[in-house]
Amino acid sequence: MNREGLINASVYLALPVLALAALALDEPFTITLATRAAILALAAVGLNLALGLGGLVSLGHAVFFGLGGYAMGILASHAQSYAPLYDGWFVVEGTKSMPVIWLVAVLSSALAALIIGLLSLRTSGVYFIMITLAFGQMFYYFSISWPAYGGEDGLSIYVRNSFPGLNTLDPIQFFALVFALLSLVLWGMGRIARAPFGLALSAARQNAARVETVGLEPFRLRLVAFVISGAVTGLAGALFADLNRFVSPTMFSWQMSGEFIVFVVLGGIGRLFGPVAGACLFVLLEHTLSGVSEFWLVYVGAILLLVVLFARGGLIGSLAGREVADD
Amino acid sequence: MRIRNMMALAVCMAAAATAGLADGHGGKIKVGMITTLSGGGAGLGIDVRDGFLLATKGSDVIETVIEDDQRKPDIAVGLADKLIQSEKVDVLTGIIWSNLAMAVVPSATAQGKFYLSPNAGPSALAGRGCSPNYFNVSWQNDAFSEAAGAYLSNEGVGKVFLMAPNYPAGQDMMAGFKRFFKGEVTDEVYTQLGQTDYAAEIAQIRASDADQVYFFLPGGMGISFMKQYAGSGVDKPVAGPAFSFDQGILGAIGEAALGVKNTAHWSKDLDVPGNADFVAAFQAEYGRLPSLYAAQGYDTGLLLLSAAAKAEVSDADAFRAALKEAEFQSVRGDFAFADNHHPIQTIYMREVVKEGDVVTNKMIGVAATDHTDVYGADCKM
Amino acid sequence: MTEPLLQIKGLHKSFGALRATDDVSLTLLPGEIHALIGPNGAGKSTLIAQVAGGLAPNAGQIVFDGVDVTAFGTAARARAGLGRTFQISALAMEFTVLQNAVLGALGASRSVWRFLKPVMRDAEMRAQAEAALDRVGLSDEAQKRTADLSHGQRRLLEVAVALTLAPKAFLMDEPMAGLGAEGSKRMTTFLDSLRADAPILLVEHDMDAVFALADRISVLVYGQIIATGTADEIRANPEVRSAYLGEEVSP
Amino acid sequence: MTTLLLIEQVLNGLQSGIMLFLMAAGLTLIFGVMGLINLAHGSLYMIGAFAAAAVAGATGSFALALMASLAAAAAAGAIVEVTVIRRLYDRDHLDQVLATFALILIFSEGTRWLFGSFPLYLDVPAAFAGPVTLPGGIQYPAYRLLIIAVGLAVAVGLFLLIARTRIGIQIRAGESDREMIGALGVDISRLYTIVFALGAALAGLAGALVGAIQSVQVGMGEPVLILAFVVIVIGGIGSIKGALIGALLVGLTDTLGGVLLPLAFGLFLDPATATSIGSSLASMAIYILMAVVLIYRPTGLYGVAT
Repeated sequence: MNREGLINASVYLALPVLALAALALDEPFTITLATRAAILALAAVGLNLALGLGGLVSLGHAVFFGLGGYAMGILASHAQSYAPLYDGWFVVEGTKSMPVIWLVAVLSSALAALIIGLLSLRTSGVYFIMITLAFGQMFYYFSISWPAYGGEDGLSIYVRNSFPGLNTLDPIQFFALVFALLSLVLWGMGRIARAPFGLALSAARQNAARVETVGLEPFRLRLVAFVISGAVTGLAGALFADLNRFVSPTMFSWQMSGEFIVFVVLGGIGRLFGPVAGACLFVLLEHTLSGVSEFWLVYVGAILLLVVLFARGGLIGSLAGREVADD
Repeated sequence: MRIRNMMALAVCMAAAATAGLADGHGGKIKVGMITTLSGGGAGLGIDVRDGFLLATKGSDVIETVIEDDQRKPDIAVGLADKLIQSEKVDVLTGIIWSNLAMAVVPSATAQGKFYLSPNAGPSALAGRGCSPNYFNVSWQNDAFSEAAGAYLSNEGVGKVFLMAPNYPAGQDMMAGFKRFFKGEVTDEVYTQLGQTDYAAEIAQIRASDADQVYFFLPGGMGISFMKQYAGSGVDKPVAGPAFSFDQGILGAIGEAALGVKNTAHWSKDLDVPGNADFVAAFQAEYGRLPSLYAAQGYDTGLLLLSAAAKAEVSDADAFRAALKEAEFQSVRGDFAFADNHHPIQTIYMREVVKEGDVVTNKMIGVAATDHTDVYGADCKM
Repeated sequence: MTEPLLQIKGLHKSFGALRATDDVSLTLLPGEIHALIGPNGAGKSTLIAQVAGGLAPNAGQIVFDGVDVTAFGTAARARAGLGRTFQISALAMEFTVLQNAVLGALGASRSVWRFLKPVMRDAEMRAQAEAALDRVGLSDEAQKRTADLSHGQRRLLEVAVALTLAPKAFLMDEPMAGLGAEGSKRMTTFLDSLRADAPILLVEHDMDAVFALADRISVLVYGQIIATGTADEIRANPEVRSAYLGEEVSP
Repeated sequence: MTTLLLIEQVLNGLQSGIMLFLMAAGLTLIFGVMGLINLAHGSLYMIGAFAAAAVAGATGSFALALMASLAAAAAAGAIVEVTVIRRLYDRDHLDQVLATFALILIFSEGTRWLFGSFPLYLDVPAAFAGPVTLPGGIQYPAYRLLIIAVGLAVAVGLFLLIARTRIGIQIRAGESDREMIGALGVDISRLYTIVFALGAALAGLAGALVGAIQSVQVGMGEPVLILAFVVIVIGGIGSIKGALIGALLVGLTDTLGGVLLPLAFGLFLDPATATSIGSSLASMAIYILMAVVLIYRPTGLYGVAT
């Protein structure tokens, strides 16, 4: 195993080790914290496909995160109140089943990513950053002012949704579920990066003309990457809402999109485990620094600035050095 | 940089060992306060915290852990989990905003914790979503607007122009006003949350037939609106709930706010026992005038002390009953809990005046006596 | 047999008042190297861009291998069998040399929509890529980062990537640019052998190479083709001499 | 709605557009010359407002307050340029976004550290306090007319600066070719510092002018920053003319959308639903405008394709 592999393994194992240690010490909140880090990592892993591999600086990924969250919130609130979601020619009931919610979250965010991608990918550079931001703001303001599902107050779900065979209210079991999903997605992303699609997507980021010249369409590659990326972030949104048992428009806010980018860059852009390291580090900073000072965001700002200016590979990049070899 | 990163990673691995070691606290009450101390709206949270700490200062039964929610619901939920699971608190309090309260309160009370609201009273928690463990020490969201509607009707105001941001609290406020206002609502305008320019709305006000403006624009929105309204030359009288005219905000609006009527359950010149002492003590301790939020934080502290004097928090039923009795000298005067654990209290009308160099509020009358909210009927507990 | 592989008919392209391509018609026959020359600013780049698909003509038609490709984008033309190299190397610089070549093989295989199988372990594509690198003499550099290659090696890699596509025709934009005398000579020999694979439409400034390689030469001046013919015919053409050759090369 | 009210609302839209232009001009100038996306531009706006409030509070003079806002924002801009920003010119947009995002955090919390969490007091100068009557009988706040005048003066000044002066020539040269201007012997790093400080000063001026009729508080820069970005993206990044047109478009859309959409829905829906849907849509209107512009013109109205 090379050096980066070693670092990846320790980053990957840090979360379950932490969670198990917390279980042994009876510190359920630390498990919750690890779950939070794992979910944010999942969202950032999704973004990393578009941002790291595809070079698409999306400042609108909160759209998918929020859609995933609202998929959970809307389905579960209808199940909670026994009011059907749609009662016309046929009846659609709400549900408290996680697999169904995940499916809806993934499909709806993929659909949104398809539409936003079709429109946004016509632009590039700063314009792409800004048009994705614009879509994020549209969803944000819409969710605040639309009264049906709580508006700015959001939706509260009293009991966490269920997964067959597990007690999801037990922190360690919910953590295990989240971590299993994160592992699955990481495995998938690792495969994608090395698959034909990943090679072509990465080439399209480095030189679009090259990709066209070998007969591939960068637009389609990017669109598919954007859709997969949005779907994964949407799944993370559903989990995040379930962790908090609550969903609100802040999940759509541009600061949320910004934070995802921060996770990716903090950990190491384009590296499989970069977003995991970044999210873990961010949650850790948030947890420790906010106890140190009321003005702890100053320190977060300073650390972020230093990483961007002086540690361009992020956490994993600084530890592992430059990426080499093709296989 | 590398060393720093490695250290960070090491800390990440070891965080389990260091997270909160305190546990088991005898006859004491451990209070977890989640409030907004950084970012936008931090002034409100700081006032609630300071008022609460002033009330509980010197008490050897109450131990308070304070956390900053940054006004973000997901952070607030995480902090609630932390306080309940890790700090093992008995009572939660501190949340300023309705949307954060909606995120935290239902699950906290479901886990058997007490929650005392020092601000924010979303209608859901007063009605169908009420809980035996949830006590609102401030107000139900609609209360000030309902009282204002009643007061303006009594004053003979016929036509009114309503304005609020387009979000649930704004819609609730306007609904509350209309519930008690007997005249005609000529216009009802919903602005964007966080809007900073009100030229368009002021033009609408100017063109409207209404002879009174009633608005709810909390925080910076109210400051912007009042300053712009004062410069517009429109002279229709303005009223609103106290949120846009508390001490912290008046300092920023200045004389542009003079003459505005606003409803509140408290004012620093309210002549009830203990209030003058509170104002003086707060000024001595923190060097500024207390706001409405400070008064609510203070009352929350007093309520908790009164219950602690009667019952152990470990005996939840006894402690709940002690809270419900609310035997403390509120700086608002008479204070009691209705069956849905929301306040029965008198709401006053205040007017913004200049006292020396300071722009501040003065009591001008009672808007509603022993006012309570309308949602209690839906509360089954 | 004499059916042209690439046929450009009456191509027009204007930028405002400037007629960059003015009624250009030319053909590329199987097995030939057809060189396009012209002084700076004659509109060669504009013409190449229209043939490759990056720029849409105002009028005219491009027929490739019996199909009207005028409305096709760059990628579609590449899939139709047009292998292009760039004047300034357009390679994925973070990739290894082999990865760049595999990218070409991937484009040719039409199997990009696979998400789980590692592409570098695909024996067939890898073999194609390695064969192409071998032909241009880059086998030893296969594991190097492309950014670390010399300028000349990058030019060769461009050709290798085009080779992996097994194109029906090559479109080469100044492959000799910046190669130096020794490099140009090697490239000339190599292109000469390439003609057996597919015909080449060659845009080139290096007149020695052009006259050594080209079966036919077309001369572009101010957006118009003023002459087409064999090397000898072009050398002898008085119009070409006055407009162009007189200035740059001595015959 | 009467014609007079409609005219007044159009005037309001133009006025809000011009306020946005003050912000957007600096942003687009900095992008045009240095190719830098500066998210911290909103912080410079905030610094201008806080400096003005502090000086107005101490001296009582609004003119001094405006000068203080210019000076403080320009100084902050120059310091940031020299310490941080100049390391970002040859980085990609992602690094620029992140580094300046970090600057927002530092500036916002730093300001709160210095000035506390409560909004500051800054009022309109007495001379401009009331309304004036315009031809046609429209009563309009004098101070807003002042903002329009200052905004137009800045627009004219910028056009003249760029078209007529030596530094303008250097700016234009820098936009078209960075290496070239260095070869001509212009001190690029000094030019960049000056341009950045100029952009910062404009943002600071906007902050002080707007602060007098809005709330001077930490975080006041972010909403206006996003609007300013919408403006320059619609106008085409780097184009001052685009920024002006974009600002007016956004100002008009925002103002008239909020007024007209609820009325329009009121024609065929009941009042409560119309208000609700109309207001929801109005809050999204400028973002829809921006998306539509970018879909039809991927580099904005006056942008140059890259």
